[in-house]
Amino acid sequence: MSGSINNFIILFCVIPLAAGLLSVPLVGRSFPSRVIGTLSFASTFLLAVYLLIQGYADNTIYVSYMGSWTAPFGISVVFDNLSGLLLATASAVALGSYIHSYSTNASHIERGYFHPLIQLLMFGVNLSFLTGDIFNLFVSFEIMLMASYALLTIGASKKQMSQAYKYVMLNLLASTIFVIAAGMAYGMLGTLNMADMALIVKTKLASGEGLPVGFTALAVMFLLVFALKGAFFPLWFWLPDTYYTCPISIAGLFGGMLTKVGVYAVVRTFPLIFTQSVADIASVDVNPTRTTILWIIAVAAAFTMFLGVLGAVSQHEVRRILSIHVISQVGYMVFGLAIMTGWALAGCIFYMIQHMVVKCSLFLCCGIMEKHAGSDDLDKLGGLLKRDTLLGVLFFVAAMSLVGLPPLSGFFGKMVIIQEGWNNGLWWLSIIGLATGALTLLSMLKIWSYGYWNPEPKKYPQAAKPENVKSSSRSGYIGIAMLVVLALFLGFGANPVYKFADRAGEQLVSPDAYIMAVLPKERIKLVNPELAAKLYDGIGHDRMSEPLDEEPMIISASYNKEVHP
Amino acid sequence: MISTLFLTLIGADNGQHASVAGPALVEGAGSSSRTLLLLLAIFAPLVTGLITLFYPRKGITLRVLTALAGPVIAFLLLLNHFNVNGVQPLDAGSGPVAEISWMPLLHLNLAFLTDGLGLFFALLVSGVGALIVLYARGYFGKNEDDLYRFYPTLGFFTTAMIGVVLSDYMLLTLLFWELTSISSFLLIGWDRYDKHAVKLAMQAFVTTGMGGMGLFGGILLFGMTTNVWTWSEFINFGTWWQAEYASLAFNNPVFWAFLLMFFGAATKSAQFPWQYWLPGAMAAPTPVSAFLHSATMVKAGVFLTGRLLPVFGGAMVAADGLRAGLEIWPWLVTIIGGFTMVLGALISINQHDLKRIFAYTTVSQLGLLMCMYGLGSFAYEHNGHLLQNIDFDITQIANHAFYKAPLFILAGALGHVLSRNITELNGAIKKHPAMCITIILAGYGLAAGPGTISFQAKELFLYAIYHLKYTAVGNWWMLLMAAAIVTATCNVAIFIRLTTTLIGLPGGFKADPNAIEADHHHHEHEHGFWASMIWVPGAILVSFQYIGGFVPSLWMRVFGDLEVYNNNYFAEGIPTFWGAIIHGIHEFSVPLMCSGIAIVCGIVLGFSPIFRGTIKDVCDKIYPGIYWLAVTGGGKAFRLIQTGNMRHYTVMVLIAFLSVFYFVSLGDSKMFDLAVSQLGSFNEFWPGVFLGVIICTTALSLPLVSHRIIRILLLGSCGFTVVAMYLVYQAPDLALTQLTFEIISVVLFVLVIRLLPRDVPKYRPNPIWRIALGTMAGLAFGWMTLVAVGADPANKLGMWFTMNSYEGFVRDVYNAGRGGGGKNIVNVILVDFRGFDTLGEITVLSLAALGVWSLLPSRRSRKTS
Amino acid sequence: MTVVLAVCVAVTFGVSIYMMLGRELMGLAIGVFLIGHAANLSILAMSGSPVIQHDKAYQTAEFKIPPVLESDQQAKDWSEAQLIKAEHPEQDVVNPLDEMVDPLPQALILTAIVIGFAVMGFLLTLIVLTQRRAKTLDVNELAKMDLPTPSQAH
Amino acid sequence: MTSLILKTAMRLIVPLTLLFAVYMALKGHNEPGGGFIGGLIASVSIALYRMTYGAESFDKLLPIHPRILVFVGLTMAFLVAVFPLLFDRPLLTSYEQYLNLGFGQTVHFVSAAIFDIGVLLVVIGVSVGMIDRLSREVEK
Repeated sequence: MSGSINNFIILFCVIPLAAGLLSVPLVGRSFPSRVIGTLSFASTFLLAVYLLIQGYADNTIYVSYMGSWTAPFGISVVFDNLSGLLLATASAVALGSYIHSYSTNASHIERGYFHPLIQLLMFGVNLSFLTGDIFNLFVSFEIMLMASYALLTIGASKKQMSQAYKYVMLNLLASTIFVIAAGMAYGMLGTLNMADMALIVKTKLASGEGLPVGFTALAVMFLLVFALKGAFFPLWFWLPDTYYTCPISIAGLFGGMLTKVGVYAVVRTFPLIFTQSVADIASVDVNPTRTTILWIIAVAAAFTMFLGVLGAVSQHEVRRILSIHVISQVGYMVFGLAIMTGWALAGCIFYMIQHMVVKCSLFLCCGIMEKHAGSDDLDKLGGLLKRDTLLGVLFFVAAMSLVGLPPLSGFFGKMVIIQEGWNNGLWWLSIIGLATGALTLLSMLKIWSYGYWNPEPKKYPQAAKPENVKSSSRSGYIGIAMLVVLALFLGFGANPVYKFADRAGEQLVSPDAYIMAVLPKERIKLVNPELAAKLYDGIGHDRMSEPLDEEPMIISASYNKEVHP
Repeated sequence: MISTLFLTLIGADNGQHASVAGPALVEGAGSSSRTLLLLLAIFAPLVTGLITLFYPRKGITLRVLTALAGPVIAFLLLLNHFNVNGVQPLDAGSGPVAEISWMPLLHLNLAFLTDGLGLFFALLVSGVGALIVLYARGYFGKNEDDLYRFYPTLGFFTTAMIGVVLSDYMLLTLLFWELTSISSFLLIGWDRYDKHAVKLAMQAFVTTGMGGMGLFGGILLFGMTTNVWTWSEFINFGTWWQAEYASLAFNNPVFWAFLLMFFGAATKSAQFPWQYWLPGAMAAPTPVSAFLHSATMVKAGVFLTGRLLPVFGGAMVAADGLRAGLEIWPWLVTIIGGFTMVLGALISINQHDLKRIFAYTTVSQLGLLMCMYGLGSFAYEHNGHLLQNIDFDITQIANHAFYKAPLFILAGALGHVLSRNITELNGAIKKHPAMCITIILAGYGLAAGPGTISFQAKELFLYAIYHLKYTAVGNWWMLLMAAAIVTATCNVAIFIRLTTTLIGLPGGFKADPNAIEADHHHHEHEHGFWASMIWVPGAILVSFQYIGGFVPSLWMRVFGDLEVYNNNYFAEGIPTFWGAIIHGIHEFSVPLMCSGIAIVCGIVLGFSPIFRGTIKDVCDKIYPGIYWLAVTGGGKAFRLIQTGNMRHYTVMVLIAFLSVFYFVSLGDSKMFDLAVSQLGSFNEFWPGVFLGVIICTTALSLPLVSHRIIRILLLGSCGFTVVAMYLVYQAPDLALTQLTFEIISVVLFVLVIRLLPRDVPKYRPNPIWRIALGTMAGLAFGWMTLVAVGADPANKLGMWFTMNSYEGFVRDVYNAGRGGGGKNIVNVILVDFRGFDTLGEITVLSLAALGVWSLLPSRRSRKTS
Repeated sequence: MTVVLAVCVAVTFGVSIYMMLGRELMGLAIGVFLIGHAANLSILAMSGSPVIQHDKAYQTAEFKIPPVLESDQQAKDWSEAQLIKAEHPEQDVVNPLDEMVDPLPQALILTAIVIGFAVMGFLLTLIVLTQRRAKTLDVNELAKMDLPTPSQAH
Repeated sequence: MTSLILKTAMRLIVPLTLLFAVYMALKGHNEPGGGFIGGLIASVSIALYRMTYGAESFDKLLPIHPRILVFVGLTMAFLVAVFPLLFDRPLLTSYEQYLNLGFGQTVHFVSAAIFDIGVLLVVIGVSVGMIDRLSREVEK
């Protein structure tokens, strides 16, 4: 059963790539492009949900080896609970903002390769969620970033052009350091495959040889790269200055999704490789890299949460409030990372998911608010609840989800993280997290009070008639409503989602399952015979049916070559 | 198959996570149906409220009746539950709770605790809620829009409040707790075009929201520490508690959990210094003030304190005597409560707006209730028995609801027909006798006059204070007693002034020309049944005062069974007025005497000319202060680093990275040694060294020149030297690629330079910090390069690629002898082994081109399309 | 050789950081271009020295072969040697990477070069457009544009 | 730039370099070369041609928008990559065959070659497209 699924997990990349390719010759024709794009996102969403449930039921990690070259030599693509959750959410968010864009995109944006760019962006994002190879992660980041540069500057307005270079420059710096770090990782460990790196690190820790010299410094380099993309404390600067400039559906997609890719990269690589737990290695007490890095992350988390929300609460333009808020919420995820137990990672993952959905829907609401008022400045907004009650309800639900009032989704994300913070001696972070929650409430109430409750300002008459706005942004409401419903599901149905997140967290902190799923038995045996014996002694764990003692001859993941003269 | 999958998805694999612990699941059909009924009782008001949304706006009567049905159904169901099942006892062994599994992983299931406290509150909320539905009809008149919006929100609140008091899971309590905050916010900001009201709504929500965060943290901390997630377990944990947490010092998490929870309770119940939000909440329509901000929601904090008292306050009576609670409880809760009590009373007498007067007396009364629970933590010896210093707490709470809600209801009614400003109400009894008589009767309850249940309640409180002298407090009890007397004096004085003003007696207020604005709500007056609803609910509620006062046995039949603590001062039940006096004569009752003093002083104060102006509470500045600090101060702090200037960002990113990097690396002497050991290979190959020198020289001279073309040429020559370096490193493919890319890049650069203006202003180079950062960064990466190369692992992937590039390594265990079919290994890696990277790479290339064409829309493409 | 490369990495990286801290966007672009060289050289260093170390004297520099197989047999010989080593770990056999430079870093660099070129092309166009819209390439001037204005109301 | 000698030379150089580029691309599997290098060499020569002769002659040389080149190249690479999925093989699984041409000659066909051609087209399309676009701006 699972054998046939394995190779198809790459569809998450193939579908957006195909859709992007198809919409290149269709540039300028909106309708067919939109159909193709919508189908693409909807199908990846459904596929992700299906595979997630199937994989959970089978307790399987799906792996596909690109070009049939077995890990660690080729590039392997891995679909586990973490990838699945994020793929599903990313597709849903993309779908929501894409549908929303029908009603907010100007025609010159559509002509400016909007459709292929957004499809290829999703190709990059999906690939970074899937890939099991550190250099391929770099490539997928580059795909994502290149698409995001182009989308950020699409339309080339003065506002965009005077800010976009910051995003491009800082990300370029980070990308360069990423590629250097990937090269150095190869130099230090001799491999690029994440599972293989994890295995080698584990072996080195267990054998008493110790980690390679400079490993912590290498981890710091990777942390810098991912933290910059994820907008951690003091690396977030590009975010507030650029996200508010681009067309709103793109801002929604970016605000919801892009920083999360950086956080994802930390979630994926750090527990697996750099800050591997030594809990299951009897001979070692502590992983020195882990101790150092977790402290660094903890300090970053405190500042990210608190300064982010202070920045947000002081703004008076909705887009700026929302984009700076991204930082503060990333802080909660970083908090989860700083604890790095399985359950905390589950909380971090859940928080990521719900934040993607909620933040994107808030941005999209902002799009329709702007249509009403012609501006996103709170001084110029007002009376929206009366003008557009539906929007008010959607916004309120989304805003309260963001604040984390129970039983909405943010609550359950925050809850586990704060709980684990108490449990692991990071009480000061928990306190900051709680204070941040109160300030988040303040900032959301600010938008609500000024934008929705207060009367329309007399100095600034609202730009559009409510009927016109409503009739011209039907798809906008559909996009928002989809995401809000999803957010409500994440709140009321937090338990089933947490089951996946919990499994994902467990897989992350004890990477044996991941290693075993990705690497062939022989590789594990070659690098770490004891581990191989331990793993393959267990009953029912053996992914391959051959007993270990047999002469290793022909082991290929899923394909034996037959054509050769 | 899908359905199977779905079942697996949401199916009950409880206890799958290691840290899941909870009471056992459903215990039998009877109890689970009980849970369902309670669930129905909780959600009935919300459901009926939502149903009214679907009615046509004109259908007012139907709307009222439907909205009324919700709390009535809830009330009847709860009453039935009470009659059939009685009160759930709180001692150990009351059995597991029937629960409906919702989020077992997160310790949040649907289970309910129907002990006396919870059941009492639930009955109170649903009962008063029903009356408020009627009152709202009278208050809003025929205003369709207001009623259309009001009932759903009211139903939402009623549901949330019943949920708070009945939930067994702590987190479920929190969930409903926050919902009460939301509904309170929506109701305070009811008049949403009034910017002031909106601000006050925000103030209330943010303050209680802060408290909610505290409660949230406290519950999580407590749950994490003790693995107790339900109130029933919490209360039953006495013995275990004693053993495990005997020393409850500052370093104990439970201590901090209590503080956080109490912070939540204190903000919600408007304790000092958070009392400012409650008078602010009077911006809400009066039905809301009467219901949320006097009778029910503000008591959520008191309720929570009552929940915590048995364990944290040590008031749990067990067979082997009293348990020790947290040492801080008696001091913290009593002092905060007592201070709030006296502060609220002193401010209340200095107000003119009826709603503000009653709001501050509510603050005062909430302080009293809090103080009562604080006192409940003390134990004293009496006739050889160790007794808890608390009695009939339910009566205390109920009595407040039965005079304060009517006071608000009537204040709203008077504001409707006349004015809410007491200075404008002189002689109002002539115009509106029924309303005025009701408000005077309720006011008599406020004054705790003999004949009301309020009087007995006050006696109980004074007894509790008096008994402090048998405890460690000693003679300090007199201080608290003085505070209580001051509070009672103020209350009596308010009653006197209210009565004299309304009747028009001397001593009352005369119309004040500088009076504050009257109530904004002036609807057209109507007559008949619905119009009378503006005061009748108040009259119904106030009647309980006098029933309790004159027929305590009847009161006891209703509330006696609900009482949690009822065995200390008046073992035989609440005495009548005369009973209390006789009780006092028997053993020289100091409390009764104090009561008398308060009444006398109150009458004197009531007629006296002092304290007749209006004052403002200092604490009103707290929220604006927090707001200013967060918005202005926070904004400034944020602006300090978010300057908008790219150079600052780069500097900060680099400083962040370099400081962490050097912090990590300089502590690691091995990194230094490894780098030094690499230096030995310096003289390997001189042409390489020569090329290196050229690369460095061209790079270093780049910053020195400012002419653009020369810069490009230097850059190009640096690139070409790198090409040569690739050749030295035996990389022909790289050299070719770099060479051609170098050419194309130079062409691009030249083209772009021609597109830019020629005259570039000269900037001051301010080189020192740039050089410093550049040097540090360069050193870091050079060093790391040496270190990374020095690691030199035994098994590199590159080895495998060399062996498998052309023909498969036949006996290779990994790959079944399949090869890449090419001799140029780099190319085979690119298009085959790591072909996926290349696919991504050409995608990046295409994206760059798309980006360029998107930035510079091509004229030609427009022609063709 | 590694030292030479490390020095080159340090210098090019440092200079490009210096350039990136400048005020003019075109200078920043030059910094970006240069930093690509730093990255490539750093990865190149990971393939080890290209010179075979026969003895300590380094009298004659004998290069390793470039990663292009000379004959079919070459790879087979290496494979056989590795198999022998797998069975007899104590035996000293030829490691292919002792004779040939490591091809993987080269492939990585190739990818990095191409991606760097793509980004460079986009960045240059971006700079042109920035100049056209904002009428300046001065970072300090650009920073002043579109800062949030102080609110009148709150 | 537009000297006569250069123009004449370009007439010779461009076809030759294009041929050389294709040669480099095709032999890349066994000797230094490959799609990238081939594409780049072709781009350099086309770019030189573009700069020597200007926009109009360039339009004649390349009568399509470069985005078509990019599209075709990427599609080729994509199809080669996706093809194995139809047979339940992982993406990009390569396929090789020794084709017998009849008179004793065999050709070693590798599916990666098509992939390489796709790379070549993308590289040409992108670099020529960028240079052409910017040149037009300069000439405007």
